[in-house]
Amino acid sequence: MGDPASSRTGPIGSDRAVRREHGLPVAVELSRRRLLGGSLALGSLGVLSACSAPTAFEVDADAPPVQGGTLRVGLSGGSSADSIDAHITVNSGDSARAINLYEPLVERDDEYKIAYRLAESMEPNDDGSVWTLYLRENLKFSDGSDLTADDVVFTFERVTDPEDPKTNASNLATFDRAVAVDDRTVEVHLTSPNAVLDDALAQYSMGVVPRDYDPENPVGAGPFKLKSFTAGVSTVLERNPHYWDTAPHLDQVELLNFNDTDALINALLSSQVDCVGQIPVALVEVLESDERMAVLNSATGMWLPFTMRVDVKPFDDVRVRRAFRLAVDREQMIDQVLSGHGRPGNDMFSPYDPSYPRDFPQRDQDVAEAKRLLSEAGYPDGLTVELVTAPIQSGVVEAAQVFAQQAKDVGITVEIRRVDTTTFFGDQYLQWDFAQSFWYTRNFLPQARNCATAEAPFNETAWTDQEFTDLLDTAQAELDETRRNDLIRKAQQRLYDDGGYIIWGFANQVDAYQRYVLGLRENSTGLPLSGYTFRRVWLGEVS
Amino acid sequence: MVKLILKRLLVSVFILLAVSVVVFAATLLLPGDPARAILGQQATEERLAALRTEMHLDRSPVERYLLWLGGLFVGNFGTSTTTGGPVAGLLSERIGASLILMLCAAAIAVPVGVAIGIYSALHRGTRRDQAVTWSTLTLAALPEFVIGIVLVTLFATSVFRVLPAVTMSPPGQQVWEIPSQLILPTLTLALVVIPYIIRMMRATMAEVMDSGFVEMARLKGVPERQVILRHAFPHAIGPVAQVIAIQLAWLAGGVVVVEYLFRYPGLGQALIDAVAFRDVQVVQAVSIIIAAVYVLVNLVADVVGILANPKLRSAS
Amino acid sequence: MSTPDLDPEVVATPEPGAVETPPKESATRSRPLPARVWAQTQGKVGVVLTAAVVLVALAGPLLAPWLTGYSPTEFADRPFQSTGVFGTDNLGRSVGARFLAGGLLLLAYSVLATALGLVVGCTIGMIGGYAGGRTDSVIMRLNDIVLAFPQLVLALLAIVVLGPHGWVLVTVIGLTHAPRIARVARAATLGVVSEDYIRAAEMYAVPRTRILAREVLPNITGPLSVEAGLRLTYSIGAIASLSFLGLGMQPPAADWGLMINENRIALSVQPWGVILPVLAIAVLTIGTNLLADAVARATESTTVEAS
Amino acid sequence: MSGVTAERGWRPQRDAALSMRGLRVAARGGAEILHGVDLTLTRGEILGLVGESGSGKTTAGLACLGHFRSGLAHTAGSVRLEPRPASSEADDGGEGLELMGLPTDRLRRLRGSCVAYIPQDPALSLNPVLRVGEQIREVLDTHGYGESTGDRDARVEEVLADVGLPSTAEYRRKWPHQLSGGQQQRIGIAMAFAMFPDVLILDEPTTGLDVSTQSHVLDTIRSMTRQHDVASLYITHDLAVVAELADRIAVMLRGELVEEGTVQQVLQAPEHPYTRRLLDAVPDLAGRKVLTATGQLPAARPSGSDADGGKATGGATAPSETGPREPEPGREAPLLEVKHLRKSYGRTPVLQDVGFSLRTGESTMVLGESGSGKTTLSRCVAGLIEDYEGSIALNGKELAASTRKRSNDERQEIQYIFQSPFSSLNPRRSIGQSLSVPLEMSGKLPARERRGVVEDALDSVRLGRSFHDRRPGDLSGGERQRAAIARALVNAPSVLICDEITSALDVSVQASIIDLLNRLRSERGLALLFVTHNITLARHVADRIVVLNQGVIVDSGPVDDVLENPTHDYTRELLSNVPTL
Repeated sequence: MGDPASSRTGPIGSDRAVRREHGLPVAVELSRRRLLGGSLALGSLGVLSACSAPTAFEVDADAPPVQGGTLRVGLSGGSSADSIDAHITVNSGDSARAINLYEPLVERDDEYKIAYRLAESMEPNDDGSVWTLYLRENLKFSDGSDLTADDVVFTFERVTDPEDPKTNASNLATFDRAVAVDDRTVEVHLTSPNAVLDDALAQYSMGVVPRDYDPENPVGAGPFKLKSFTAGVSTVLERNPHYWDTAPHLDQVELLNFNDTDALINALLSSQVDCVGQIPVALVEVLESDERMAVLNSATGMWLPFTMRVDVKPFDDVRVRRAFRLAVDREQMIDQVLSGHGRPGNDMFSPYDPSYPRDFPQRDQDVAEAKRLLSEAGYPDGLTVELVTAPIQSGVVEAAQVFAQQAKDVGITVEIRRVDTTTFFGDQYLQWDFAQSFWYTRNFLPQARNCATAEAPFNETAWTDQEFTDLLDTAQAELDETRRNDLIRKAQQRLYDDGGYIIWGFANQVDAYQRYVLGLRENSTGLPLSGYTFRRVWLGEVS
Repeated sequence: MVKLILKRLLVSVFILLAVSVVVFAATLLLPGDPARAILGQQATEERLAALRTEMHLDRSPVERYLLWLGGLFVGNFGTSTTTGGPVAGLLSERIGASLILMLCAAAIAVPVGVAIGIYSALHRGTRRDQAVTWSTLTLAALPEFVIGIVLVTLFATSVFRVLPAVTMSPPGQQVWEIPSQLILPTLTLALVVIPYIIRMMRATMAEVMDSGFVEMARLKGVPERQVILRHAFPHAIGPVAQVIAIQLAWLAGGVVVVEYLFRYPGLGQALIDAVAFRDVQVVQAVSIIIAAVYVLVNLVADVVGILANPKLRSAS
Repeated sequence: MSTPDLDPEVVATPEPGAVETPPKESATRSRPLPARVWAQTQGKVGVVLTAAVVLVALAGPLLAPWLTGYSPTEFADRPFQSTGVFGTDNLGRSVGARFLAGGLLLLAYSVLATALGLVVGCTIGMIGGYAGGRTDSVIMRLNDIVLAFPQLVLALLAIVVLGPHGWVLVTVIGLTHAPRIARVARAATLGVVSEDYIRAAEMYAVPRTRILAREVLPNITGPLSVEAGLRLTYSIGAIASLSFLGLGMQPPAADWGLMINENRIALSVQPWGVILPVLAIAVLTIGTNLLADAVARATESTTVEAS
Repeated sequence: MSGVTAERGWRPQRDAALSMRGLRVAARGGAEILHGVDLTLTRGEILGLVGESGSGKTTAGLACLGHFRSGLAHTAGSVRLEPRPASSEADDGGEGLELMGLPTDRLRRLRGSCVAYIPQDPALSLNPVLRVGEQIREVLDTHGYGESTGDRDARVEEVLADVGLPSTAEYRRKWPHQLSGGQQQRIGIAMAFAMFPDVLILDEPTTGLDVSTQSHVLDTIRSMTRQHDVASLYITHDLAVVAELADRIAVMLRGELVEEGTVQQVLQAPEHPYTRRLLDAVPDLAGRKVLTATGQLPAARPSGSDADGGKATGGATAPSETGPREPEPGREAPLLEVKHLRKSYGRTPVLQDVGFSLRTGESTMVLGESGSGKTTLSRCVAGLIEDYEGSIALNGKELAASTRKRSNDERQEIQYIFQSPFSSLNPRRSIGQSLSVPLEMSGKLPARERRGVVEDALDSVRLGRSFHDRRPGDLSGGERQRAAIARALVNAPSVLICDEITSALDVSVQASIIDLLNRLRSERGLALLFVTHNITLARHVADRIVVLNQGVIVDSGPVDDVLENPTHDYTRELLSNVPTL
């Protein structure tokens, strides 16, 4: 991961820096479970709209997309540090801007597979130390100028600038240099082999920018271009006439910032916005009961773990860690914290990674075993721990409360200490003995690099197992997928048995929109509103 | 009179200075390093040191206070720990938005409160007066968020969906350019303030109507209308102006909850956000600004009181 | 007493100058304050409303599991369902149980804050009013400084520095009440200090503390009890407001203000989680306010009599 | 009593301007305030309506304007405005105009024009935020005086001149608070006369004014009423004032008219016992009568200071029997000696080089009008004012300024009684508690014995032991003042300072208190410092008199010397202005 980009001044404290690091999707095939859940959700939506009594309006969802109109999007979060820089994406709003203003070479599609965008194809050499990228024909920036291999080279150099590394620099730690072979061909040379470079490129903070890029007057190759921007308040985008792919349906997109979920929902209910990203899962029924509204419920790989530091008492004893993991009733967590909108976890991250170990036995609450382990560890009468929590993501504080309640059964008294996010990510971040965290969808290798090695920037559990790190290194250089997955699985076993994370589940991404908004699809990246791909959205005819 | 006003002005200045000391002292009590809070976990020592120097964190508390105070005078409120940008820029538009809200609320509350108060005082003991008394007692008891939630439920989300429940400022527009979204916050604030004005107006007016000179005016044969307008009302102005001032000053604090409830992009909202993120510089700035408004409004009220009283006015 | 012809008390007991008539039994002995409060409609309604909510707040925590079948922290169902009498809250706990358990802390903190404010405010107000001169102006200027902050802003400042702990809430709300109470106590003391019985006590060299305690304090209980009622109302409002802002009571505490904060998001589908606590807070504050008003009216009549 | 009065006294009834018949007024609670009052006001004549507080005289006076204060309501009887050829407003077919039940608007037009009112307290009755000229003009504007604004301005000037005030524009632009009490009251009079009313109601217009100011105001009233042939009702508690001003007197007692007649009839041959009692209670500058309110024990006046002393007989408490001392001026060392006393508030000197002495058993009256510094003087002696210059010595030993720094014994020796009995007792404590404070502080008696001493003191002021557990709120003003006196007695002092202790009381109560003080003096050999503004009390209470004017002693000596041969102009003027029966 190298030097993370947090040295830039600006983002909302260090929590923004953390979020930036977390929001990196990595390839995984679409799980069967998710497909099933997705179609169920779609089905129920259809039933709802079919059954609902004559409403104020009807929308013909099957009609061909309508051109024109302005989509008003409500976003939570945002501050005066909001950015329109292609390569500095801190919060959700920054991602939304980057995704729509700029175009990457490859991206993660709805099913979390690699999809080619500006690149037509890419391939590694035999040992994975040089990758060759081929661009599409006739690419243009939003100002009408041509997009060539030189621009791609500039983009690589800008992102990995050692003086000022950008958000995605940590994923390109092995980047050595990029060479424009011709107008449409670029060679990327790496310092060590990387079999999964395509994952590092499929990031929204990897949009290609022109050589004379000026973040103050941003020019990109995305479906929209910037019309106006007020940090922390609003952003207006308009259609990019030079977009290489199918032209977007919408004339304009307004991104409006709300600092409070409540306000966000009220804005939606009072039709001040057309769609909102990331609503609290508890509100799904509220919104579904409103015949004007529809809910987009996407399964993702986002996780909200409890973090136990494996190097301090009482968590330095693996029996205590196991007891804590067995104290959690995962189904109940999903029910109470996520209102059922999620999938249980098995103390393992990266569910979309092809290597995800589905055959590990599913852990569940086992009071007797947990008590036995605690007793063995020297706590026959249970123990009292302090759990530090903060509203770092919706559901986190709630999860702490539910856990405190469940842990009682095992004889663990959890004292909840709620702090504000700045304090949480302040001087003591990574020092909390027992706390919480959240991460978006990503694959196992980059995830582990971020949080589970001695060099990892966010090693919340103080996990510094050398054998584990060696396994990661070997796997990263292994081009053969089967052998790579075998190596990964060994690493996973270490984490599963002895790790400091309690990963109780993966939360769905739930968005809501007015039913006349069409073209939003379920998306597994963890980013709201179909991964912010507004190029596919149109406003249906209301009759 | 000028002397009196000057004296009052000096007192206000003194109070504001004292307030600034209190507010500044709050920072000193805080654990943690603002520079690190701004730069984040991964900041290098060099950058931290540079920022500390820039923020005068390496100076003594007294020096820091004086530098901070000096900054206030030129509109430099320090650096926000959450955004890393200047606090003044963060707040400048919000001050206007909050003022608009307060002024709207005052513009409704003052005439309505005064009118109902007078009406009630002139109809003392009647059923209508009692109705007024009971409603003011009830309304005055309710915390502002209770009133706000009831209004939102009634007019925005559940019963009638006629008014926006939250405030938005679409690109290029200021909040007040969309008057409909000012209605509910204004109404909430006004409803909180009105009962106090009514009660004070009623009590003062009732007292004045019982006074010797009002009786004398009646016994002189002065028509009732003139008794009220010429003899009674000018007397009620002084005390009521004080109460109105206190209430308007209260608005400076009351906007906090109301702005939070309606997500109105004002100072109060900024304050709550800053508290949630522990952004001390912003909390300091907003506290100072609100306190200044508070002190200023009280000063104006006292000056009005002095001007309304010929005894004080003619005092040399 | 400038127009004694009007005062019915005086009319009823004229002074004919016949000093030798046997001392008459008092016809004007005033009824005790509670009776005079109860005699008013405001007083009755206030007492009933306040008592109802206080009863719920005090007995609720004990009765909650028995009445609703759930403990306040137990999970009854998924969030915002209609399980049980009043459904579930944002974590799927019983709204009824949490409502019953949610008043105690609010009430206790408010009473403590008011008591703190009264003790501190009353002490400095009385000292200021009685000592006069420089002591008074110093005290009043200090007062003005605290008064220059809206209460909530000062509370927020304290919470930023010290964190949202119970003692911080009680202390900061209590101390921000103090100057306001001090003003009232001072004004009332000034009214009393000019009375000759204070001079008489001075003349007999009664220690000053005893003058304050015996001569002044009993004579300002009227305005003070009114102020206590008002301040209690405002304490409840302030603490509930802070909880509503998420800066007061902290999860997983069952608390009305916090309940509103947690559940208002689902106002339209599961309104009980908001309506119950809003109602309880409204009824409680209306009750205490009516009570304060009734006490004000009751003491006004005695002040007139005693002046 | 001029000849004019006698002539007008029997004017024919047809000149009546206002007649009140069987007027009953009740409080809304039910208690009746006026029980059927009959009054007739005759043109050119002043009717003095006399009564003590609570008698309902103000209520009757306001009824003449058809006005009842809030809480009061007219229940029966009539008030008629009799017709007058010259008056257009009241002209109602020669039948007169019944005020009771008249529509508000018509009443309003009568008020200020036909019937005018002069209130008790000018400071409260003038609107402080209106200039005085405007307040007079308002009457004219309201009733449409004259043809033009010029007429009205002219009338304002005229009426100001009539009441003896400057009629300059500058004066008219003054605020009420810039005028003295006497000037304020004259503005009130000017307002009343502005519209040439037929009937004038004066509600104690001189209460609260100094004697000399009172005298000037009374002169104004007298001349204005005569000049304009107005029927006046003069409401007062002060018989002496009525004697000087009125043509006829009506006496009210508890809402009933008990006696009415010409001044001579009522003052010289009172018929009703209450009237007689009232008259007996009025202090007399000549000191020829013995002050007694109820025909009880006559006051005992200490002998040896005054030629009339011999008349003070007929009591078991004759001074010769109980008085252990016969003060011999000049020989005995003074009990209390005040020398070169100076005190100022800010830059305003209040006392300038004041000195006098008081001997054991002697009574000295400190006489002064408001602002003379008499209360400051008495408080300095009592130790209630800490920063004076000069010395105050008790038994030759100089006292500390503050009572707190004086010794226990010194504190007990000097006792101070406050002016207002309504303020000097803590309403929240029982009489017994209040009275035992001095004992508590002197610490000489064990707690259980205190009650006995307090009860004895209550007995000696004739309140009785049953008052021990009662609270001040249950007591009348006179009773409270007795309790306050009892408090001063519990520690058996040698000097009693009485600061205006009767000024808040009705005359009859005043008489009984004076009587009590005199008895106590003779029983206990108390020295008395009697501070008052009321010179007529001099011969009733004092052996010596000290006249204080603006902080300076202008006259002092034995009472008779000073009263008969005043050396200073101020004393002379004071004496000449005192109204007497």
